[in-house]
Amino acid sequence: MEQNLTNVESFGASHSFTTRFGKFLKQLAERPLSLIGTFIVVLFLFIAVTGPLIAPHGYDEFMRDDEGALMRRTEPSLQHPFGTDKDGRDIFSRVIWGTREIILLPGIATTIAVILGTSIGLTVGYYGGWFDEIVSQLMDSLLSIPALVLALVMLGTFGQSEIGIIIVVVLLYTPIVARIIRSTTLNIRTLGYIEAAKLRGESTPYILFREILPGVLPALVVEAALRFSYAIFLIASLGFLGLGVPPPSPSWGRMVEEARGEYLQAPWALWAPVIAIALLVVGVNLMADGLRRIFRHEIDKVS
Amino acid sequence: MEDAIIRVENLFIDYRLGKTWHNVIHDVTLNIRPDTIHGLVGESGSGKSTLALALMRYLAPNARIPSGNITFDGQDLLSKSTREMRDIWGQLISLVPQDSLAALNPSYTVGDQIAEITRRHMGIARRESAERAVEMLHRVKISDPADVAKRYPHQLSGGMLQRVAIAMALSTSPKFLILDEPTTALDVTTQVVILDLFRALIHDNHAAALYVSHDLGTIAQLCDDVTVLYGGEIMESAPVKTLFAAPTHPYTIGLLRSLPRYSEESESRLETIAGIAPSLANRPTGCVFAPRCPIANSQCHAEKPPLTATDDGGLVRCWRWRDVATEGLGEQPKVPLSQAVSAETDKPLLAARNIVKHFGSRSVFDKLTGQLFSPVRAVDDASITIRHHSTLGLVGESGSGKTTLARCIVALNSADSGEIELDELPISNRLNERPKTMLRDMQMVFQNPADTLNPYHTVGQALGRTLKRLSLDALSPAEIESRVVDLLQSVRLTADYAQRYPAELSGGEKQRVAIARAFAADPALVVADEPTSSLDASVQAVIMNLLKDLRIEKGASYLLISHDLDVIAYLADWIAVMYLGQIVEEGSTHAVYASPYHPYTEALISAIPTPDPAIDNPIIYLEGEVPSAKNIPSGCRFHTRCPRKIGAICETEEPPWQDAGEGHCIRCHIDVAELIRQQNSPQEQRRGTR
Amino acid sequence: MIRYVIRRIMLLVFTMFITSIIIFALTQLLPGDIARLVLGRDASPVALEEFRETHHLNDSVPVQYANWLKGFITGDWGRSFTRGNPQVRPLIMDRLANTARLGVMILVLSVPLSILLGVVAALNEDGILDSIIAVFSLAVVGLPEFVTGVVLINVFAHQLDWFPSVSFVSSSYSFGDWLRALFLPSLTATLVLLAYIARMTRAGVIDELKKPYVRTATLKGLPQRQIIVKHVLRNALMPTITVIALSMGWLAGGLVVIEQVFNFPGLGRELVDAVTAKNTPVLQAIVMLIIFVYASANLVADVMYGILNPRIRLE
Amino acid sequence: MFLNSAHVNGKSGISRLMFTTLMILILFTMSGIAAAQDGGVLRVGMNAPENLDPATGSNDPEILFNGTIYDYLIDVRPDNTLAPNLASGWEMSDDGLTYTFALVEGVQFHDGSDFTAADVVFTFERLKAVESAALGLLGDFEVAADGDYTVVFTLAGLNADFLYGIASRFAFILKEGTENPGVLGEGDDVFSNFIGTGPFVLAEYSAGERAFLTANENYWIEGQPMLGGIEFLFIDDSLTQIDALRSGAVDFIFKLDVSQVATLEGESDIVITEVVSNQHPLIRIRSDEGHLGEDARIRQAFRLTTNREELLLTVQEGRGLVGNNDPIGPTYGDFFAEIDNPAFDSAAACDLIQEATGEARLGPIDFYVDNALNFESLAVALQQQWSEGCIDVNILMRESGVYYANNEWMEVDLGITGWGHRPVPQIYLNIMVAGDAVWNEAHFADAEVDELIAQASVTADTMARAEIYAQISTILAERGPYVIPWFSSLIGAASSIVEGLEMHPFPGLTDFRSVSIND
Repeated sequence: MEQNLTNVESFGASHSFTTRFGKFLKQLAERPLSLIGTFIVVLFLFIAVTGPLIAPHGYDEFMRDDEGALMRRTEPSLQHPFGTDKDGRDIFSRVIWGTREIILLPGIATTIAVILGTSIGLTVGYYGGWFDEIVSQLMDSLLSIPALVLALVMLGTFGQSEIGIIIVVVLLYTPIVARIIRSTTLNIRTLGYIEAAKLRGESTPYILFREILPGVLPALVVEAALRFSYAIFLIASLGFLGLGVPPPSPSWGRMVEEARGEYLQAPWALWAPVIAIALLVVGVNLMADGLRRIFRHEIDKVS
Repeated sequence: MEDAIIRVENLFIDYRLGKTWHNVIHDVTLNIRPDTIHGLVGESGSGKSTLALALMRYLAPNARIPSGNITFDGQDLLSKSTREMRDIWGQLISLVPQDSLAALNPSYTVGDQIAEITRRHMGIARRESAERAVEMLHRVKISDPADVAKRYPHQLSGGMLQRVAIAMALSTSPKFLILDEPTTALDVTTQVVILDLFRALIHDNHAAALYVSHDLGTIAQLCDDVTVLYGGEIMESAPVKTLFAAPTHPYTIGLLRSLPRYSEESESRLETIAGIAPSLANRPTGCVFAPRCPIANSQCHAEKPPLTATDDGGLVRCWRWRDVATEGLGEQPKVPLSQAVSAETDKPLLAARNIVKHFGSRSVFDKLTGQLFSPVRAVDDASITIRHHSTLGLVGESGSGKTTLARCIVALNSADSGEIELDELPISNRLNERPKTMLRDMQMVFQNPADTLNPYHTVGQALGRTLKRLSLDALSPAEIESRVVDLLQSVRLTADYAQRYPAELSGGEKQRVAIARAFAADPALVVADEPTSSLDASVQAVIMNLLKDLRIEKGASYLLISHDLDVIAYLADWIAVMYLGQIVEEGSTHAVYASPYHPYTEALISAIPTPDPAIDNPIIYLEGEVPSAKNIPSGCRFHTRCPRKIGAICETEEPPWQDAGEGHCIRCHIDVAELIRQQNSPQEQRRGTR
Repeated sequence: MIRYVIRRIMLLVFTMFITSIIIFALTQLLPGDIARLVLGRDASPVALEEFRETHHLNDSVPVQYANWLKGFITGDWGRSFTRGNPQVRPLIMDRLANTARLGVMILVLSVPLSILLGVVAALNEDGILDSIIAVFSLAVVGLPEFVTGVVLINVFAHQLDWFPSVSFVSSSYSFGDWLRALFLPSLTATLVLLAYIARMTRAGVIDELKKPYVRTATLKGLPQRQIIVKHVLRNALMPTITVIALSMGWLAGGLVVIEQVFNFPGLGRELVDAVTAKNTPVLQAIVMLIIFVYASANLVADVMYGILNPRIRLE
Repeated sequence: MFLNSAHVNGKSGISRLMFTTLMILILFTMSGIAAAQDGGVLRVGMNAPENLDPATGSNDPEILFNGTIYDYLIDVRPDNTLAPNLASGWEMSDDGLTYTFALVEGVQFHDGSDFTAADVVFTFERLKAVESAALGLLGDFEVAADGDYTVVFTLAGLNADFLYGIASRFAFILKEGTENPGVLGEGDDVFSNFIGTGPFVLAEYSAGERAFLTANENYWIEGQPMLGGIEFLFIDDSLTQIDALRSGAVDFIFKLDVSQVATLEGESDIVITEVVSNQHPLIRIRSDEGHLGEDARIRQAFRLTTNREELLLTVQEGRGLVGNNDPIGPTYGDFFAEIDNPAFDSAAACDLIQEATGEARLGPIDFYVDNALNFESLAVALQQQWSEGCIDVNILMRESGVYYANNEWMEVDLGITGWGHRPVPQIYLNIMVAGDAVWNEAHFADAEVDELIAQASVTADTMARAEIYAQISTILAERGPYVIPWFSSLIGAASSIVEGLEMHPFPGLTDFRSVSIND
């Protein structure tokens, strides 16, 4: 019976890209939570892109009252919706500007990690053998170093910079992505259509990227969303530990670290970045969960 | 009829998909008497498993029974709560599941799992129930029951697990058994043993049984009555002998006719049933079979026929059953097959000699620690020859190495040693060392239609790419397009299929596209690995006809791999039988089929269930299991199971090739003449008779 | 099985070896002169030179590494560069003991609760309870520890004043004080783990419930409770065990942030200190230890998995 | 269990009760320590000391830790005056080149051995051997024992600050023959390198975690120490230190971040002490050839566009005194010359920039900031102020260790360096301002200033010296390389049960001998 059921409502894996995308949006919309998550992510993306237009002030701009005195630790008001911090900067503007970093850095890092990991995973999974054994072992070795440990040592080495943070995240997540792609590739490479491609003498890159990659994509999309959320997590944590991007750039993690010493005088300075991080992470998680639900059938087929 | 143990009246079952309910079982009425085995036959999607489980009042969470009755032993099952059913399940009604490995809990021993059911229903102590489990295993003819009881499911073979499943089902002496495709995953030589066991045990217990299967052959051999299900409706229900002898429903007739059978006159086509099974979403308003029925009239399309009693005591759901009974369906127009076999047949197209392929490489770690290692000897010195314009059928049970041999030939696996010659020119064992012309000359059709096409490429892309890669001359996009259409037509598909994605195709259509792809660049040899094994009977016939047609049209040769001797016999003109990595017998189809000299081939052919209860061939039962390819017996590989083993020589020396004439060769220590004598002795005739 | 364990141990040693080289190389790249880092900016050249001499920092890097490796294998893990130059091994073991206390508390809090949540959610798949648990875990699982930690401190330490916000160790602590001090950091980690383990358990139970053997058990007429407890959980919890073991590994290395937030003198905080102070002997030892704990936890998970899972056990 | 439970803050009785009932099993047994004397234990929360060598360990936690174990010959009082300690008295020869110290008799080290002149000679020889920073004020000298209880120092040249050198924070009196002061030993001898004559004896030490010292029962000053013991709890995070004090886990913390002081102000059982000091952030512009501040006009522009009053009021929350252009701050009383800072005038700064460079704006310049205290906020605020004065900077936060260890602080063009309090202003001039000073981070070389510094070092008369300092201040205000936004107040906080605690402007020198706990 099962076969018939899936025939009636066969999921994905067909049709042109646009219809697939439309279907995808429809499926996403079917679960309110996934929709909320996606909405949150899109909202933050929008804020990240249009940040300078939305933010009423610069992230390092000092607020002064009419007499020219610095407005330090002023409570949230219409003028400063999230209040000001101990240095007299508008927290609302800082949170908005900070969106850029927290979206951009994990975004770039995740993208690189996903591209690298996919390439490695595809190649290793496709060739197998001792090559696979050695690369996988190295990856496993790398993975057995806890993330923050590696981040601490690496950032100590590279110094605190955007590039350093990106390198750390890429180093941490490439093996994870590679591992997932490798196992999916291992399953796909024995399928009939791959063998058919071999029998017509296709080159390895063609087989990897035209034949295998599309099958890996659903798993990849879900994994990328997940990695993105973990990267946000990690980069915010690094900011908190003081290893993030140097000031005065408005890193949410650093804002939490700075404000937690002020919780009695200026609780708003703590809550704004905390809620922003929480909201974004929850949003990405909900979206990733939605993606997983949508692609579940296609992923199950190859894993 | 009055004494029926289970009585189903006008049963409907719906499934919910999304927010709508779809009817899957439609107005089913069924009675099963004690001490009989009732067959339920249908193609995939016919609802037979749903129906079978519904008889236990067991439904999927998204299913409902809107109307109908199920009475078991006078009790109305549908009014019972699940809690109440738990006293009936396992005690009065038991299930023998399809895949016993999955159906048993991997974390408990089989003894535990059998004992559990007697403890639950017979209220006996743990120890006693364990003893009883061993006794049950003994009853299902397991030679070392106490030991097997302590094993975990994954440690047992498929045949063994099926015995465990039946032991479990019978341990409470239920009144009614449901056997859900219990032998589908088994090899024929094992299947025949298990079926025999089922029959004996069910009759010993005086139980009633419902035997669900897609295989008319096993139904014919096992059942007393049979019901044919199509699209969730009963098409026909009758005693087995009646149904096979005089089917009254056009679907039953079509189904029986579409089965491949060995016949002397091999250049014929199978009859097929047009179209595909209806999907749930759009069930025809009239007769559910009408869209595919060759004799459907307007009434058939408009009105649903009632289930009518026939003169033979059967039931049939057809407006025109009387016409069928008197006139038959009429023959399908025979498409003449062009005179195919050309004069060249003696010249080998492909010769593979002494192919060896062992699997399981040692890991770096193993090498470091110098771990002893025994490889899987999948192909162990096998040679075959395929002539021009001919079909070589390679037959063997699972694990015989037939697929690996074929893959070595197309170089999807590189043979460890051995030579391959194409048109008498040696070619490399490695795919990347083979020039493009050779790639074009050898193409393959894969077993599983589900993954034979990339789900992300359209049919047109798949075919076009192959054309582009393998054609001799550079083709323009327009040329490719027109060639794609030609190819689709050659596999009887319309041009608009080029735009479709594999998910929009049925299994049979995918396989047709796969065949078109194999023929895209006019290959000399097409290797077809079980091309029909995952297809329903009616679809299988279509594909087999197609393969036969194309061979003639395109002038290619086939290497056809199958576990199904019927398929091989129908398509091939030369057969090679493989056992544990070696060819044990080969010869023309006619010769091998008519006189299988090798004891293994003999047993194999005898074990094929014939879809005709009237035929009662003697069966040769093989003992034990196929040995592991990691641990191949010395001497003759078949000696551990051979019913004709002559002594120590079989265990120590590799048997020689013997020629029985016209290229019919076997590999056996016994003289061909002696084998013929033994096979014809009267004692022999009795040995395996049911 | 034994062969498998030996193989795994060999891989572990290999991993530790490779990692030690990587870490050693990285510490060579860490900016700053170790001697000056330790002695401070008032240190004179003589003092700096003496420091380098005492700690063999003038040897070539390979020699330094070889010396370290020899010492590490023979149990002499060297002396810390700072803070009175204590022996590294007792120092690290002391920190490990503290982290282990925290870890035990975390596991005691999180494991039973999360398994319970997971099972309840699975049995109620797509029901209201399931949705509530799902939203809760999705909301909590990705929150950085410093966010949950800071919020918890704010609520439980500052507003309600139920628990101390700092959990440094004092010799005057009674067992009750310990529990109190460990509570908030444990709760922080628990929130992360809870959601994670519960999700895994839920997925495991749902997967198992769909397997044919559950149908077999049902159709044997077994009571629902027996089916869930004896048949389903036995198989469903196997992946959960792996997750729990893995999270023990995570605890060993992942408590950096929590230890920082709560100023807990565990391995994680020592690690941050060692990195900033370029305290190579301590850094190396901690990283080795963390990898060892992490990999051992993995190994234990696999062995336990094998013991519980006859399919693997007998291969 | 030496600690009486009343010390643990009793506020959270309910939860305590809740958890005591949860005591199902005893996981750990705390090692008991010999019962403490009367007077209780003072628990001090501070950053972990990194370098325990008395001759080189220089920051507050290091000095504070060693100060409990060792004694000085001469103490520096919180008001920067000198007081006899192990040296009961001293005499200077008429030529000012020989100092003779009389030592207190009957003093014993923790291991029972007697304190003699040999120990003093050992100590000061060692300071020379390791080139301790103490030499900055000691200058060139020879030291010799004259009998068991007299020590004679012979100076190579005149040195008006020599006694401050003897009182240097590095000059802890060690026991003769101590091999590796500050290095933990093995087994029973674990504290054999921590033998002093000080008021407390090291009993337990756990690196980076805690240290416990018991009162020295044989301390040479009768009735001291009043405490039964001291427990140092090493907490690197300043916020956590505050939390610890609030929750009653420690009794005393110091060097609070100004922005966090308010957190404690409402607490009735916490006493906040604020001490004015000469500690200051030093903004220095490298002024040798080819560098940013080569042109005096550029240096002046920085001064003009730095609004010290606002920085003090905002970033420093008003806790301190307005800064100036040289390290001689108002805490030095007579030595401090009140020279008016130029008024904040960003337009004038822009003009100077235009004049000096021909460009409208200067920069962007890399601005290296020691990541300490509130320097990050300071840098951010400076970035704003300077921007008005046509100077653009990029802030580069540097971990203190890295910044100093890499010698970056000596190299960069523009940076903020933290300078702690010193008992006499001369030391800043000697080590930072003079052209050939070791830490002339600004690479400022001015013959006139150098001459004045040399003159001051041999001028013993206070008023004469103040006159010289005033000249130096005037020159530096005109063309110096420094901007000092403020001189910090140092803030400490103690539980109200602590009595007799007077925090030193260099908090590491805080004297615990007469501190007691009063429940």
